[in-house]
Amino acid sequence: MAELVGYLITGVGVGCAYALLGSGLVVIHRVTRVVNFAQGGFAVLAALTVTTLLTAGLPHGLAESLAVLLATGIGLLTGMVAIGRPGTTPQAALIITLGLGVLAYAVEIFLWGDQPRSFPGLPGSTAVLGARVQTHYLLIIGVTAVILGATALLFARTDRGRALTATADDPYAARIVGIDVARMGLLAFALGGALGGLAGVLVTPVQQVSFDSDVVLVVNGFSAAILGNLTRPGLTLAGGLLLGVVQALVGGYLSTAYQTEVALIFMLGVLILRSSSARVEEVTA
Amino acid sequence: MKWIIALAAAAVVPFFLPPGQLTVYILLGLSAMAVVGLSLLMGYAGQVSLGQASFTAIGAYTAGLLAVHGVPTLLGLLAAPLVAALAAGLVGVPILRLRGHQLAFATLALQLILLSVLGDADWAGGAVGLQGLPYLSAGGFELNQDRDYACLVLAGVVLTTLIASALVRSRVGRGLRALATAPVAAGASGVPVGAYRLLVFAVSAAFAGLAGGIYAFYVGYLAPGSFPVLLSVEYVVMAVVGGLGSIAGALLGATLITLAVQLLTTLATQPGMPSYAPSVLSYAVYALLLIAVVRYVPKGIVPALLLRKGILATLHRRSS
Amino acid sequence: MTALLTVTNLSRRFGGVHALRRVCLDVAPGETHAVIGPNGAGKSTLFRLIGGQLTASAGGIVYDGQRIDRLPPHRRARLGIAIAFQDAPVFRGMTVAENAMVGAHAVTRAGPLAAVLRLPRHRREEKEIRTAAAAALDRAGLAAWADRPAEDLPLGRQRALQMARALCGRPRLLLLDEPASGLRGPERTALAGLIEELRAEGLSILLVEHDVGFVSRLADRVTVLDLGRVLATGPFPEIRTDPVVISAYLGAPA
Amino acid sequence: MIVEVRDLVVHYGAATALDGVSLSVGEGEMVALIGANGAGKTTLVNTVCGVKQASGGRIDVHGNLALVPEGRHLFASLSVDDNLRLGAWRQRKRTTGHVYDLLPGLTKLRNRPAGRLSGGEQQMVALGRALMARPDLLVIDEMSLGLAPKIVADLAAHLRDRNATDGLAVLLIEQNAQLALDLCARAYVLEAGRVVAEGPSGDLAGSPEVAAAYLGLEA
Repeated sequence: MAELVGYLITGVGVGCAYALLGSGLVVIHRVTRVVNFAQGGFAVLAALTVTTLLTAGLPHGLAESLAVLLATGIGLLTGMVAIGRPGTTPQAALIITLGLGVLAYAVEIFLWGDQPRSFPGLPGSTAVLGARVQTHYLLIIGVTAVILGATALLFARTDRGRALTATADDPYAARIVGIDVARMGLLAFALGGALGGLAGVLVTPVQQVSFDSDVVLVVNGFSAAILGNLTRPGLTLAGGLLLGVVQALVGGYLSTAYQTEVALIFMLGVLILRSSSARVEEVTA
Repeated sequence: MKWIIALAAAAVVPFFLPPGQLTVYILLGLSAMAVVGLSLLMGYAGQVSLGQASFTAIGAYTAGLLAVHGVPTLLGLLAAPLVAALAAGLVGVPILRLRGHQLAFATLALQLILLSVLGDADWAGGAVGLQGLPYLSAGGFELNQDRDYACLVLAGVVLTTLIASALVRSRVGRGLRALATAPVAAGASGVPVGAYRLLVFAVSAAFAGLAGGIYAFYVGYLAPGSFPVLLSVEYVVMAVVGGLGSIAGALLGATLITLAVQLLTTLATQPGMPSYAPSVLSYAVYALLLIAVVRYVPKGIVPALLLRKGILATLHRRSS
Repeated sequence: MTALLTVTNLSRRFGGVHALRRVCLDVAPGETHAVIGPNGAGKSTLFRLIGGQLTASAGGIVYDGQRIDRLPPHRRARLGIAIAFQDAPVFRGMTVAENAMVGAHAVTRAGPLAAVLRLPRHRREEKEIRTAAAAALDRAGLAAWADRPAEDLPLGRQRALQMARALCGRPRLLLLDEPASGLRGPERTALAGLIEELRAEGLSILLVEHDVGFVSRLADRVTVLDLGRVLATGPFPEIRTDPVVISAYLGAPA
Repeated sequence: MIVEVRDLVVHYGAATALDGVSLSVGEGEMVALIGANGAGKTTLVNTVCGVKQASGGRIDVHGNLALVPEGRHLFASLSVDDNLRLGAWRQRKRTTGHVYDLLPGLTKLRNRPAGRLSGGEQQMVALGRALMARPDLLVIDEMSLGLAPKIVADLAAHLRDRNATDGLAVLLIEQNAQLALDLCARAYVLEAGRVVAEGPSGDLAGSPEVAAAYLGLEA
């Protein structure tokens, strides 16, 4: 029992990170129709930045915040390169973000080398229902709840959030009412950068990162997001948690070797099921 | 005529290259085969594949495993593209229903799964891989020199190029080119859109599989780490830079990128350079070339050049 | 005479919206049948259901004695149904002649292997396709443009190219989706001339059109669609005096 | 004049969509623009509203302009109320009360997602969204498209009312020429990118140009 609870909590903790990353993908995709391959790179860049800032003597909290801020800026820059040129198709933009992801490799190896790195998170452990779990997992869960809640409020309760949704719904109509569609796209990229950076900062104390961790991170984030068809934040959260928990259970009871496959097969399954139900319309395909 | 000159040049080059450079020549040729296939797929089926290297891996492991079990190496080489095409045919049925980014992730996922399965599979040597593969031999002649493989690779590039261009210029190729830009109208004209997409996916996989088969015998050692996701990304960079759907573009893209990376590696391994310099420089080259081309020459280099030439020719005709 | 195409009780919903409701319609061999109605009446939906770009929610389509409503578009093309689309999607990156040649897909068979191995069959077919395309381009007045990239054609010529591509498949039933929209006087006259010629050759034509002058000149029978329903079917003189039709278009409360 | 368009030329790639169109709408005026499909009506609207670039001619706008686009183009996943608020995106004040007063039918729909409404309800919301911008001129593209005659009559009555009480100017783009000529005092007929007739609605009603653009009155 205690063992199960332990797996569940660590699974939810890691799942939260996937959900944050996936939410970043969702925000960007909803508004711009671009799937941002560099999303995992935001997480890695932020995490590695934290290691440097901590070494430089900055206190916890400040280091993490600055790293997330940096990721936000990187997100904005990514947006400017990917969609800044009018007429760039989502397909072309996807390839550009892929290129930016590789560019991040060069920067990361140059600055931090190619070895995995980590930094300490919230120390100690806490007893939950008889199970002892690292307190840091609870921090991840708490921060994710707050941040995703705030994001939901931004979209539901502010005019800027409504304008983001409006741009996603119908860019033509958004232009008619005077919404600057290009600016909304950049805003979405910045937001995506922040969410990705936060995911990296939160998860690194329990899962070390190296420059090429972004592939696994973005695939997990995408798997979470695809459950909600890359547009629905609630389902993305559910997808992330499901993925984290299943991976933790598989890792705990079967073998850690199968964890990646679980995420991937889950994603492929959802993708293919979705396509067969949604594609009835497009008989020509 | 241009093609004949290029071919003659490519055929003469191996006899003048020092052994170290010959390796570059061979790897370049192997990439070119896979990229010709990928360029067909991305250009004509309008699909982004981030898993092309998985078919190189399937081809390589097919050839390698057959050789380990005593099957004549030539048969193994023939089986490599066939098994890769078969695998593409099988996974293609469900995943080719996906579009754009979904297919990109699905192909990436398939490659990660394949690498992970290979890494755990004792029958494939696990993470250590397959070692001590024999050289390729045919009719009592063993290909045990780099130069032999250079010739073999050249033959492979010529073969894939010929197949690709014959396909593109045929009735089937017209159907493929049509469905790349207007699938609905193509379907209404009698083009079986789904079947053709599957065909081009299988053909592109076969090309990569053939490259993998040759690679297995040339290097004599295979591991999951020989076919990283980054290899797939590298193929995409080559295809996009050269120009999707252009065979000459695929060849040019592969050549340009390989040479650029080679040049930088040589530079980066000079004494005094830090140890990370080669990887940093090669990643930077991939990234910057890819971004620059997609942003400023979205059709790719070769189609852009042809277009320019076409415009100049038209102007010339008008002025005269 | 039995009809070439019979549409029975065809319905199509998009979400909760009924785009078509129990539409019945038939095209006799050699007939030119026009479907008219305002935008949003369901003309395009009907057209796509017959071509196979959409599947029906209910109802059936019989062509030449065979149920076709579950066949994919390319199979319908092989049976002799050709389409010229309204939004004129030409195949970019291909010449005008190549565009027309794609249309021959419906009546040719050489597969990839034949192409790669350059079998005689493939070469023979290529020759036939080339001849057919040249003839079709000639009819559509595009012979002079044959070697130009298709996307360089002005809009009216792109429309004509659609016709040439459709004719290359030697169809028995030609579906034309608003062929005259956006065309100017002379282009319009040329198009009408071509359609009349095809009718004289015995081709069955289903024409979706907005331009009434065009329809009155060409159509043997007219079906009027409004809000997804058939308001009336008959020869044009009957239709234009039908009070139901007039009232629906006038927009006055019925 | 609120809008004055002179010799407007617009291209789509190689195709010429508008070929020297001139048109004007004065304060408090209701003007119709009629023409068949593909005549260039929507291109004209998009160019006047700044969504599409012109390649020649000039457009002068004095005052506030709002568009009710063809096909409604609501923000489908947002509520009716949110749709209205975004109609005032350029304004500082985004309260929706006055629009509910003008279109009381919307009040009971205010929390429904716009994508779930019927065509007629959506057209009403699109009208409300445009009114949120407190425009001097309302441009309405294909108002009657796919709507039942009864609903079209309601919408027409609303417009007449806004025009009479607030002096709202209207540029109505319509395929249904009868409706457009009934509602507006003045009209332009567009054909293949050119204005082929213009004048008071009464004079135009029986003209061959209108008949050609309009089904049911075939000359």
